[in-house]
Amino acid sequence: MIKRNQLVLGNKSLKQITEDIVAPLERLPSKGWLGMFLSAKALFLFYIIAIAIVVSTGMGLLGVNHPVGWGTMIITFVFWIGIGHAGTLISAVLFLFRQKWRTSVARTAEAMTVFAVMTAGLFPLMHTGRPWLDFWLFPYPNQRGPLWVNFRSPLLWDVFAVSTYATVSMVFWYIGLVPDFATIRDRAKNNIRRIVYGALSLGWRGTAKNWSHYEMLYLLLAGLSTPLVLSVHTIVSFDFAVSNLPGWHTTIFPPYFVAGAIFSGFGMVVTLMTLVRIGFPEFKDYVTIDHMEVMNKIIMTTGLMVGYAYGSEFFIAWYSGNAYERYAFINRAMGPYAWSYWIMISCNVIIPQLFWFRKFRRSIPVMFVVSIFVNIGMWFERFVITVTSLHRDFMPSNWGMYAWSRYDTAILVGSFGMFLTLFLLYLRLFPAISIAEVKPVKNVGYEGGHH
Amino acid sequence: MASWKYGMAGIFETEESIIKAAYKTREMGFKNFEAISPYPIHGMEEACAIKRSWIPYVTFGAALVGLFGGLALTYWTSAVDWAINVGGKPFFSLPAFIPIMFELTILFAALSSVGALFYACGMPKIDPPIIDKDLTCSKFAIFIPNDDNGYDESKISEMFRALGASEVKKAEF
Amino acid sequence: MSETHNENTSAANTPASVRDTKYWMSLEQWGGDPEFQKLAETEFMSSPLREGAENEGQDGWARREFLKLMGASLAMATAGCIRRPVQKIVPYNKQPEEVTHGVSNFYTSTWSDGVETFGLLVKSREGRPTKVEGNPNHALSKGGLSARAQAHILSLYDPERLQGPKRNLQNKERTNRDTISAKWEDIDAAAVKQLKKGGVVVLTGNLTSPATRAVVSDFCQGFKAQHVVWEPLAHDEIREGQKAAFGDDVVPYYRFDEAKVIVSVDADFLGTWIAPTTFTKQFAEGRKNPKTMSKLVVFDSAYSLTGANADIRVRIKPSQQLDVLMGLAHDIVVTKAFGKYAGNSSVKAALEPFANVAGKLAISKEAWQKLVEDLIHHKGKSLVVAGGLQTKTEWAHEVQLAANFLNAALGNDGNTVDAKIPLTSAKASNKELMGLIEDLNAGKVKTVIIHKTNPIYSAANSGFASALKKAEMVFYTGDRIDETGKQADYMIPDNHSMEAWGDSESYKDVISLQQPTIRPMYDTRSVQLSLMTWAFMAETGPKRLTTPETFYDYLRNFWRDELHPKFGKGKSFEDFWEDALQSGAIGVASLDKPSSERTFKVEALSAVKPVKASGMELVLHPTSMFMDGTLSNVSWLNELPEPVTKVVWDNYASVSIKTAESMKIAQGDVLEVKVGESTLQVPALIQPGMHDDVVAIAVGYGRTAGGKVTNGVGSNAYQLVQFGKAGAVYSGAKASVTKTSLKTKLATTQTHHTMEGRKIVAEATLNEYVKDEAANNHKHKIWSIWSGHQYNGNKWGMAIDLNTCTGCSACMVACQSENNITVVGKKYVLEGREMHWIRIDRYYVGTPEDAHTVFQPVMCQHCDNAPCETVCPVLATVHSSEGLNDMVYNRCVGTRYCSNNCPYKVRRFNWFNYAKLIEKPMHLALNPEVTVRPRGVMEKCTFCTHRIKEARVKSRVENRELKDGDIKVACEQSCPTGAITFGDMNDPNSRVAKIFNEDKRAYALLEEFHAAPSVRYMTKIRNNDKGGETSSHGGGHS
Amino acid sequence: MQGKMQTERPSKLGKILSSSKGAGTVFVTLVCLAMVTLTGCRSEFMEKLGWGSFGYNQGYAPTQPIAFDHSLHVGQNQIQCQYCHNQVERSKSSNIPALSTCMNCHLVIRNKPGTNEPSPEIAKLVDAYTEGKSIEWVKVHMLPDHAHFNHSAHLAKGVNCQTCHGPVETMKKVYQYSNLSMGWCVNCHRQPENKAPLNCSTCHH
Repeated sequence: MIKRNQLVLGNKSLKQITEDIVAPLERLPSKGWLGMFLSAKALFLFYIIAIAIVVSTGMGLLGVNHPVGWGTMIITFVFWIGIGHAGTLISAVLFLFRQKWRTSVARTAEAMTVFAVMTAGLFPLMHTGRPWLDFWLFPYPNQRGPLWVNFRSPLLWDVFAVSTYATVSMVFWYIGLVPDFATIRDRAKNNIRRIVYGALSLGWRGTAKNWSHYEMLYLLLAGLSTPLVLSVHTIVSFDFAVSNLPGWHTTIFPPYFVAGAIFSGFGMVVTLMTLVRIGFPEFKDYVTIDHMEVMNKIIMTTGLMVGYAYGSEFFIAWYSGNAYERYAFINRAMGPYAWSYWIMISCNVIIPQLFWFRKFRRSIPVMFVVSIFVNIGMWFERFVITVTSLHRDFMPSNWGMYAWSRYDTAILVGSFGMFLTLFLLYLRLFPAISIAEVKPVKNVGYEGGHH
Repeated sequence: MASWKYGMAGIFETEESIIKAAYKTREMGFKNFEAISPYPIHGMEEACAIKRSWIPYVTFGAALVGLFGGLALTYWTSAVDWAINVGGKPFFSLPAFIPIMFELTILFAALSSVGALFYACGMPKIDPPIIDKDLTCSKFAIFIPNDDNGYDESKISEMFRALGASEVKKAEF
Repeated sequence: MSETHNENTSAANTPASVRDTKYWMSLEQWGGDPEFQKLAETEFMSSPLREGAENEGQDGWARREFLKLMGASLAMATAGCIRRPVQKIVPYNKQPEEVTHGVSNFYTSTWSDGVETFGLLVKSREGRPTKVEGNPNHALSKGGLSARAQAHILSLYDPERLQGPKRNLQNKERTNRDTISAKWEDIDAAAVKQLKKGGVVVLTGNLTSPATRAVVSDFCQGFKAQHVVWEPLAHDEIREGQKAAFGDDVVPYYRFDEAKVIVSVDADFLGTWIAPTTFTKQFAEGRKNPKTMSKLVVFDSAYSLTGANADIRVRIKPSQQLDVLMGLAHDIVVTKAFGKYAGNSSVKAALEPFANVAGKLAISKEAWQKLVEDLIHHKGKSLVVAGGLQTKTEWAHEVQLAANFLNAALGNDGNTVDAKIPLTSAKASNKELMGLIEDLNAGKVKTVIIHKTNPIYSAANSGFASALKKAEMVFYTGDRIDETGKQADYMIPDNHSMEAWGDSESYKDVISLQQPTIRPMYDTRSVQLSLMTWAFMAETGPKRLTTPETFYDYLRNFWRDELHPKFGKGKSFEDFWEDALQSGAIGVASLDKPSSERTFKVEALSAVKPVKASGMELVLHPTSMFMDGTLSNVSWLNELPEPVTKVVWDNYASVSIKTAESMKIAQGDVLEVKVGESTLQVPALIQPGMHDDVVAIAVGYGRTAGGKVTNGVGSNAYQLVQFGKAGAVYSGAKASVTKTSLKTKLATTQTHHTMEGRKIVAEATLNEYVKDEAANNHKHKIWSIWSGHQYNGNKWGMAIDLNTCTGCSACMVACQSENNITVVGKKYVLEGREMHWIRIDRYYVGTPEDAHTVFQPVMCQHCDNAPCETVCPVLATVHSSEGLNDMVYNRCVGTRYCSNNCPYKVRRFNWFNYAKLIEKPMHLALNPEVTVRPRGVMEKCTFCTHRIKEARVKSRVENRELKDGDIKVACEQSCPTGAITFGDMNDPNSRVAKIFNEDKRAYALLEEFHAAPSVRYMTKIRNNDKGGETSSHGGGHS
Repeated sequence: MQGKMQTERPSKLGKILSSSKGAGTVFVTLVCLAMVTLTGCRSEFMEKLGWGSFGYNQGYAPTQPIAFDHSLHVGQNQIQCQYCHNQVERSKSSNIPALSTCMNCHLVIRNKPGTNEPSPEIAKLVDAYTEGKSIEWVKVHMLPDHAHFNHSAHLAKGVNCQTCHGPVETMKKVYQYSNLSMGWCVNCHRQPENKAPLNCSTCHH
């Protein structure tokens, strides 16, 4: 049995742990937090206005056109959905693998998932020509015959996948929060706090019977979320893979998208966690440098997977002998949108290679910068897939370019406003680390970590 | 758990002592006592002789419902109720329906499991009595309701003290 | 579809069948109807001969009622997004007999753009024309209709039309200070007073109407007036050439259908020259059957539509036109010593200087030799044509002589060139215009009446504007205060041709009748009536001018006296008139009269000397959409891509790739073109297949007072025309081209020009085709994993013959007019948002220097395995039981997934609420049968499903089966070459079924993709003597 | 040790909700409500409840400029529908008769039915006719947007007016009889014996 690194530093008592973690909830917001929150809020409002203008005037305001029918909105949708995946992965998959280190990051990662999915979920609804009729995408009985929906359309699969994913991950997250809410309830100094968190805790009382059911449910949800999270990005990839454009119609998409999702997701987790560690120093003992290193390892691994996917795409395009397919990929790397392709390659494949070196894996500034690059790179991956495949397909007569407009920029930037607003609120109002989950592992690494 | 019970509660400081206490309490012949802890404790199930949770059966059942519900929905709407020729594909194109069926399976399973938990733990509870504020933070407790057989306040408090309880009190739970 | 009918139905048959016999109605059938009396009066409402008062009332009532009715039927056509507003139904007060609400009537009529005349069928709904189609009875256009002829319906509903007579208050510079409304009565008074002073000139464009010509000549006779005919696209050079060569001043009739070898020197007869639609029809006739197809050799100085359809296209500069013709003449007459002029010494002398010019041209020795042999071999069955603005050079006269000589030498004159059927309408002459300008400056002219021509715009460089200021009073009949209107004292707006009676004759004895299809919308008056009125009030002129009350009467008298004896064939006049109205045209037979050969005046040839030229040469040319620019305010034509360059909403200076490289010109760089004293700034277009010394610019653009749509579109190339005593020089002038620092964007509907080696347009040479009918038509082995669906009953399909399609784009406008397709404007075309349901793809093949062109009309292919349907989440696009790919606008939420997934990219999305932009009364041109699409929905070609439905309902009401040809979709109907065939694939005898099953040239676009489209294309055959390689081999096999 | 109770009394609502049975009932009722609203959308079911015209104009009976009485003309006087709506057999839309058609009879008939005092309604008609005005009738049957309906086709198939327009011969004032919803159209087109097309483009183009 190998000696484990300590998961919680400074041999804390149960009380200390509780106090450390709930500290951000019980003190007044710091200037830094306030500043970030207000700017995020402003961005969010800007986002709402931009959407309002686009929806009321018409999709024509965005760069989408003929032949490039999908643009920023779909790209950013896939981007955010991808971000979401790391959360579920950490909380569910690593839980199944009994990875104890997950406990301290799981909560925040899940929160990220929930907010990312919320941000993403809006896009498919907004990007339609007549968003006010989006409810037609759901199979409900109606007075048109009734006229149902087309279950063969990948977009409909999306509707089911994304809404299921949103629901389940939200439930999963909330169930995890329940005992911690109880803790906060019991620490509450004033009545309002007690009532609010009391309500949120659903009257949790932590008897042994409860705990045994609770742990079973947690295990089940983890078991359900794992295939779910894989299915969601698989289905998102079907939007492209099941259609028949050269560059979209490829069988490698599902695994490639999932890997990419995890890749970008961990990128985002690292970005956020480095910030959280700065914002709330007391978390440094729980989200240790070891945690960060493990995640960086995952980033590097998945980065390699994605790189492999890029490579094999090209190989298959050449090997298939399909002229359209070949052209599509040559066009990606050498065509008018080559720049976006090479941004993608350098951000997703080259830069993460830094993490071969332990020194960089454990350096907060380095990992922060790299994670940012990863996020940029992954957005561009979706840009490359969506736009470069559409803008030159079968018939050269209707090849064209994407007409990027300032509304595209507004929508893209604005979506970050929405995400950050939610996330910052979460940091202040919810325990950012799972209290009940950290306590059992507080001794790991102190007495040779039996358990 | 329609309404709250009265009884004796012993507060303990450490994980080890609470487990010991749980064993002892059971040996004393108490049946429906509660062991309360801020986090799930390894070995508490044996200590209190709690049977494995039945929630998985609910999950499985719900999953099946979701699966076949999905199949039924897709089949009925696209092949029976109003069969429309879409892209020359067969009316009942099963491969295309699998994602739907899968997602419904997961959804039903997950939600009804949570429902089951709520049922099992009687949640949501509004404003349940609390024996000690620290029980969700750093302390542990055993609560023996007064309707349990062989309920005797003096004997119980004596036992709790012997087990090293930091505090023994009459409580509502 | 045979179900038992109850008596209701059988009763329903009668009116229907009655309607059928009177397929094309005439307003005459309103005869007994009081409604018609009213119309007859109100049509000429402001005739002083009409006893006034209550008519005003009636007339006022009439228009109100008319518009109300429109309102109602429109509410049904374009139900908006708001849920159920209260709608009113306004029935007639007195039911006009033949108006059935919700059923279209067809009226025969005619339209002419000054040179070519079209027989029309005007489709009318509740008294408003909604579409114009070709009238098969017309001997020349034979049902074909050019893009412009179809688009001219929008000029009727142009919101900027003058709504009544106006008076321009002139300042002392005689430019318009202010415009006030005037009364017809006052104008008439003023006019008569002025006319009596004498010195009257009637300046008109080409008048195709014999009756109108008669009115004008009567008027001139009455007032001792002079009639001057001028318009920019005059054919005076041809007439002069004919005069010099044969002594008769005519524009002869050409027989492209008879010719086996056609040599065109800059005569764009498929696009813009004389009668393009007629010629296109003939040309297609000669090529329908590839085995016997004719051969077209084009020497092209701009990349014309004709050049694009050439089997062999040779790029030249204007100064080489003469070399080509005389060179051919030399090699035929001198070298090969062929024909009756062989050995004639003076001819020999004249031709000598042009020995071995072939070397100077971009054509191989062999090809040239082959051409010479072909011409000789097909003596009497070949045709040499030269003309158009491109040949209006200083040596235009010689070019015509040379062309005429070649035809004479080859014995074509009298066979493929028929001088017995001259183009009677083509009287325009630049000499006359220069004469008029002189007289004006000399102060000889007191009054000018300008009709159907806009010289201040189209003779911008001639000094006409300043000369016109010398005239005391100017009357202008235009429908708006345009460039010329600004300088007119009185605007006396003419009726729109759809509002007035008239007739039209382009080539001699082919006459069609123009009957009004809508009551005049505004207080306008036909110009003929104006002239008649003035003559009447001045009590001058022949009786036939002053006695009739209306031009309608004049017209009937004219027909009774002039035409009935000639064409009546013993019929009573009433029958004759009735038949003429029913069939729309007369004089069909006359075309087949065998003509006779004329003798060429050889001495004329001696005047022909080689042209010395160097440096850049200017080429001005019209475009098939804009021609001289009169209809340039019609938005459809602005957004109709130029067939070859695919540019919309602009004109440009085409330069060759090499020239562009040497001058560092990029597409869209603004060039400054200087010719003589005049300069013009115009963006550059880098055009393959151009001669390096040529800069080609289209005329007809750059209107300044043409209307909201056209003002500021392009720049006015007429400014570069050099006017002189001899006439006008449009092309061949030495041009200096400099690149300015300015840049603009040229909007094109196609940005990529090669097929990337994919099999999209299959092309084979004639030799290959003769060897193997399926040449270059590579078939794929395809299998499906599904059994697929059965299509019992009808299964609609379409076949398109790429060998006869000339890319004229008439179908695009037809579709636009039929399906209420919106126009988006330059900005959005640049963003790839044009809305055409049918587009014509143009690819260049061969080397960039002399690129050949192939055209391919692409619309929704209605695939059986439609990829678009599978991905639509809401079932907004699904397959019908008749193999149609239905698009349901009101179910569409607009995910645009279908468009992404369509390999042909034929779907169009409503990015904005375009319907809101339809300005009144433009909405009257909408087709009530087709939904006006709201914002945010996808749309595309429906195979005119409403026409299918209409035909089926008709057949069912008449209790019979649908038969092949019952349904003609809009594009098919309008195609002058009949390249498009539509029908039922399940009916083994239908034309489409035969093509689908038997024709070896038929292939499905992207067949290997197995979307199983319901459209077949047929290989294009190029008759260019090559045996082997064409660049459209193989392509994407997957 | 002090025996002091240090816990708060739970509230009443608390009692209900805290009982798992209570929570269960709430949940179940919610689900049932959802089911009802969904199935409720099935038009047949709605009609049973009498909500058939929900969101549709069923029963819409606007006041017309002239109180034309179908029960009198069709019911009592037995005038064929096609006498006035004479274009219905050859047109997609059934025409409202021109005033000239009305005047065929009303040149002579000017009185209230069965009396000999003149009818004001007929007077309106006659005035309008003589002044050459038109009557602005209020449209009763309005199809949903973008749906095309063809009267002649249905007549040719032997559908009679009452099938869709209801007992017009008994209507003193015309009202919308059917709800004209898409489901209503489709349910008839679906019947195999009608051999009617079910393609989208049958009505939407």
